[in-house]
Amino acid sequence: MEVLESGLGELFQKPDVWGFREWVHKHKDKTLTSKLMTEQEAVAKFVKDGDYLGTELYGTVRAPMSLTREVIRQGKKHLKLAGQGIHEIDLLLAADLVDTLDITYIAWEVYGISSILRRAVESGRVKTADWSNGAITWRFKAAAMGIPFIPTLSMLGTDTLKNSSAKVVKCPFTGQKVALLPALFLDVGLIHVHRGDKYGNCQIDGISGFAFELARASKKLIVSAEEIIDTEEIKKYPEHTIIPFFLVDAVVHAPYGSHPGEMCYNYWRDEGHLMNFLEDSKDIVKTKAYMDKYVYGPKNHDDYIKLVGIDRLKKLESMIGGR
Amino acid sequence: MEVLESGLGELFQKPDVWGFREWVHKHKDKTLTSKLMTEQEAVAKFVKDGDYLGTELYGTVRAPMSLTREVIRQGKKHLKLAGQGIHEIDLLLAADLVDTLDITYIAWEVYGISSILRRAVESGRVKTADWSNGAITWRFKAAAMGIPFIPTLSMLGTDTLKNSSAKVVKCPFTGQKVALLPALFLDVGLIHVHRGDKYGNCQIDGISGFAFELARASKKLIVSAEEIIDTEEIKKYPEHTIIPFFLVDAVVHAPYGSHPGEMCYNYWRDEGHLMNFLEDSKDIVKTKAYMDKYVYGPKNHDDYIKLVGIDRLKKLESMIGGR
Amino acid sequence: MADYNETEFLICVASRLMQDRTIAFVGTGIPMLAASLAKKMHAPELVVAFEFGGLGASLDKLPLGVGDSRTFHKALIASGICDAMETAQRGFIEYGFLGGAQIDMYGNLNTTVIGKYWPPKVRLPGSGGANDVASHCWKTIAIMRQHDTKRFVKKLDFLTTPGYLTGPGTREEAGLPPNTGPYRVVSNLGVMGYDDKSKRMMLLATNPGITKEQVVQNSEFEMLVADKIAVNPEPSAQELKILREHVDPDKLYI
Amino acid sequence: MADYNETEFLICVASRLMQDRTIAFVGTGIPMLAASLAKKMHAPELVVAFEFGGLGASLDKLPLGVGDSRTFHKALIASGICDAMETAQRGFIEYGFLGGAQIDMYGNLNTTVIGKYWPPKVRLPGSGGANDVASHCWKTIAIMRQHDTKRFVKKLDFLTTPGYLTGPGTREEAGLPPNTGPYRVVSNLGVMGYDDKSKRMMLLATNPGITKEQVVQNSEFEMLVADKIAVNPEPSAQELKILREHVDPDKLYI
Repeated sequence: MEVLESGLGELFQKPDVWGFREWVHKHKDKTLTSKLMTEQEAVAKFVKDGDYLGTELYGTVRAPMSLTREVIRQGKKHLKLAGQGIHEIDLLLAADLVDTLDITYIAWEVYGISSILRRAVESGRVKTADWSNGAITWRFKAAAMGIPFIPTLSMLGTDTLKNSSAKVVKCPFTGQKVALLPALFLDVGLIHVHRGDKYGNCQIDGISGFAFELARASKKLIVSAEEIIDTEEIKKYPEHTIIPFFLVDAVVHAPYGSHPGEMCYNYWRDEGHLMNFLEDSKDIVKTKAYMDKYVYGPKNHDDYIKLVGIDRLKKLESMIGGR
Repeated sequence: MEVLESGLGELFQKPDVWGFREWVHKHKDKTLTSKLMTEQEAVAKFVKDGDYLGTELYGTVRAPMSLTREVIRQGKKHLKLAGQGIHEIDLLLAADLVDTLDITYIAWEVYGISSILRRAVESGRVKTADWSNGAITWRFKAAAMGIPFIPTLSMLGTDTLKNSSAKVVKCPFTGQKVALLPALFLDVGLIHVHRGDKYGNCQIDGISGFAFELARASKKLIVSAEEIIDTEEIKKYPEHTIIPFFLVDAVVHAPYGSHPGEMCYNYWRDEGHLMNFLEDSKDIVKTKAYMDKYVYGPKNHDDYIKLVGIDRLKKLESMIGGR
Repeated sequence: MADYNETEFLICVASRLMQDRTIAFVGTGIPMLAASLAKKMHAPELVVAFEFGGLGASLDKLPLGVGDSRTFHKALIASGICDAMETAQRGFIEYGFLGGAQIDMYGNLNTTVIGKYWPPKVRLPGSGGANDVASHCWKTIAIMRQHDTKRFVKKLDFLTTPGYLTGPGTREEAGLPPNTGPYRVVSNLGVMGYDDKSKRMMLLATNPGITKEQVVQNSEFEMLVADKIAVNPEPSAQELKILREHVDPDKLYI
Repeated sequence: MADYNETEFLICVASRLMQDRTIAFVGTGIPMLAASLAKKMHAPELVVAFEFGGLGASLDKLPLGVGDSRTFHKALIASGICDAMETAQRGFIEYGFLGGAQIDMYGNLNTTVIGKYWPPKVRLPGSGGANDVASHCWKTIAIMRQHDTKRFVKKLDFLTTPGYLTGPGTREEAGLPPNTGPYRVVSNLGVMGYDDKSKRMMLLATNPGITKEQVVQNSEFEMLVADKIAVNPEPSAQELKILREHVDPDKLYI
């Protein structure tokens, strides 16, 4: 294919379709075996130094926070990340565990830019390549489809394309220019869901963001769930399964697993906690104190829940809207 | 893009992304206006001679049969079709309304090949191009994504590719060969669903086949529904909406709209009716008699229901499995 | 005349640009408030699309982000980011509302870096959905809270999100969909559009008390000025009442 | 020894090839019956995938097609055709079961036309999902009810679905995934595999009363013969009982 233009951004993860196929063929367990385990077991077993890691969420909503805190506690280093994210990426960056970022948006939405991201990237500690939100999700989608690239009309004509690793070609059917996005296969995906069974069949309420795509794009997939349900419930409404068991390596029961973020229909986001963090994050010493208290302090998610306090969590439950 | 190999099949519908965009911009109604109408009104208003038509179904399951019969009654000619289909395509072919077929599979599954297809294609009356099931659905998916083509590893190395209009190129990221499938934008899509509101927000139970893709790939979309529900029901579970209102041009209330096919959780397929048709279809005169009785005879779907008989339909309801 | 602050005025001006019976992509902050206000004023059938998959939400309560539960509360569909972006890519979404740290005379936006790309002087959030929205929506409206020469610049440090790129025909030349592009810019000084022929930004209306000279002086690039400059009506008592009591009663933004 | 017909034997032989704790794509007819029998015999955890989106169904009742409600009754996921095909394209599906009007010595199949492409002498159904299944699954198993020289041919009228194409390395050369391809052929005469080196079809086992010469003579192409030919065990009483009483009690197929 004649390439008209190539983005100059580094391709942090090659779109190795054959490698992914061989990997899942060899390693993925297609049997109905319970994958219930603690977050310590899951992270110890399935996350390695140097892994390319992806988290699925919408801002601070349905974020795999309990899993992220455990990744940090276990000090998994030299991680590559794809983000689209906020609090979980801030924490990983603050812990200095990240080497590269395929970034589309890391900031606090209406509350502005991330001080931690600024320190990490402006110091040259973390390398970046830039993409649009659509583009990075379509990269997951290409991986989920098992193809090496996918075309889009996004990013054309911009520095975003120039600093990505997309390529521009001419469509052989229409003659129009399109950007080709390389598939993004993750070493590890982290997803927090409303409910799943012990095998890893999962349901999500409300919007599903990019859970469908990220789950299918991950070599190893760790799922945390607010609730563990019986497989009979899954079988009753199989059209509600968004992640089938054979994609999943570990299922972690994690009530309030998205705290301090929101979980739709379950609990509202902890605005006070996040505002304090946002303030703390502007200062290196205060960031460290936050990390010590909320990430390194608790030995696991149960401990974290106790630290935050069940009354506070119940209050957040009372603040969430219904249908 | 350097093309290594080009399928020699005719491209019956060009992947005109800009044309589709302009069309939906100009014609699609983005307002919450009732689109409830009879199948006569819907077909008269939205199907034209020469249109490229797509039906969504799984074999004889959740097939838009009431809409198909109306298309035939109104004698819409020179149609182009994409199939993956059985009974509805047999009827359109038997009525001699079809000029070209992007075919992936037209047959009666375990009961064997379609006599009507044989007569239509072997006589040279209907032109064909061949695809795999995956490929034709990915062509809809490309259209649904708004991109001119999508890659796949299907069809490579085969006469199926040679007699399609796919093209083989080298992936600029990995060097591997991939087949590029041209997006398939439909002039008209026909879909039968379990329930929808008057604006066209639709829900489907069980597997969703390629309803998501076909709905989004259609310039004009006619939906028939077993049940018309209140919009408040849609709003309560927005994650169950598979087709949002702004894709839809007409909503037709059609209980038993998939007869003689199945509608999961509603009614089982009418095996007796289909076996008789299958036998009749082997003979031109008997095929015509079937068409006269079941397609041209009833003046609308209500009439058809009366002809089939409510007792028979109630029996089919009793035969369907639950969850 | 009611007393109001600059943010409230900005919201009202943006809100009035939102056309009833269309689909609009809105982001966090002012676009969200403007959409909510529009739905309660002149545009009850405005269909609000959020990039993570919520479409047609009631906006009874103000979302805190583009993916929180309020973005799909009583919505007509709650799907995912691919469906939302692809709906735009297919041409179904009329308006997109954006912001940026810098904008140039062709309406291109920078939300990526100040200084060189890497390591940058200031790392900004990145494109987010902005690049997609501006690539695919028919008309984009940029909201710039602070109109000054550091933000309305001759040359962007980084072109994150496409406007008219380097002038007429260059969007199409790059492969972007025909007949799309920037439509309006709403700033704290006024409302800008684009000259049909040159595709350059042009002042259309000023806020009360603001002169066209102020707008020109606060733009580093040469701002075109329409023959006839309108004055944006101040927020009405009804707009302010709805904005304060119904759109953002908890004072999250205003 | 129980009395049984040829179809029943074919189902039993195919069933025994279905490996427990794997995911298999099955089509209508014999593969479906074989899968149902396997789940009730040696492979209770066989995960059956249907191309329209049902995966992990109970198969308590025999489906009539690859998309009917029985293909997702008490299933673990009911999605759509894209998800099913892409799961295979990503390498998650071990086995695929296929049929065809013609098969050649490299396991390529024809289900499209007899005669030239258009207009053809006989128009067959077309690929359906077969081409996808054979392109993406790790191992494909072809089921041919009638083993004769018109069906086991030197040259296909049309290569619908890829086997080993024209020999070793040609799948990979065409762009198909490495280490995939035809694994077994089950016919009314016996079971064939493929020679590792030449990728040509090779007789592995005959049905009772069938000689290897009969298999060779009923194949138009030169059928390789393994050094040691096994004999397929006849259907056991238990297999027949389950097949007749539980798999297909309504005698839809047998």
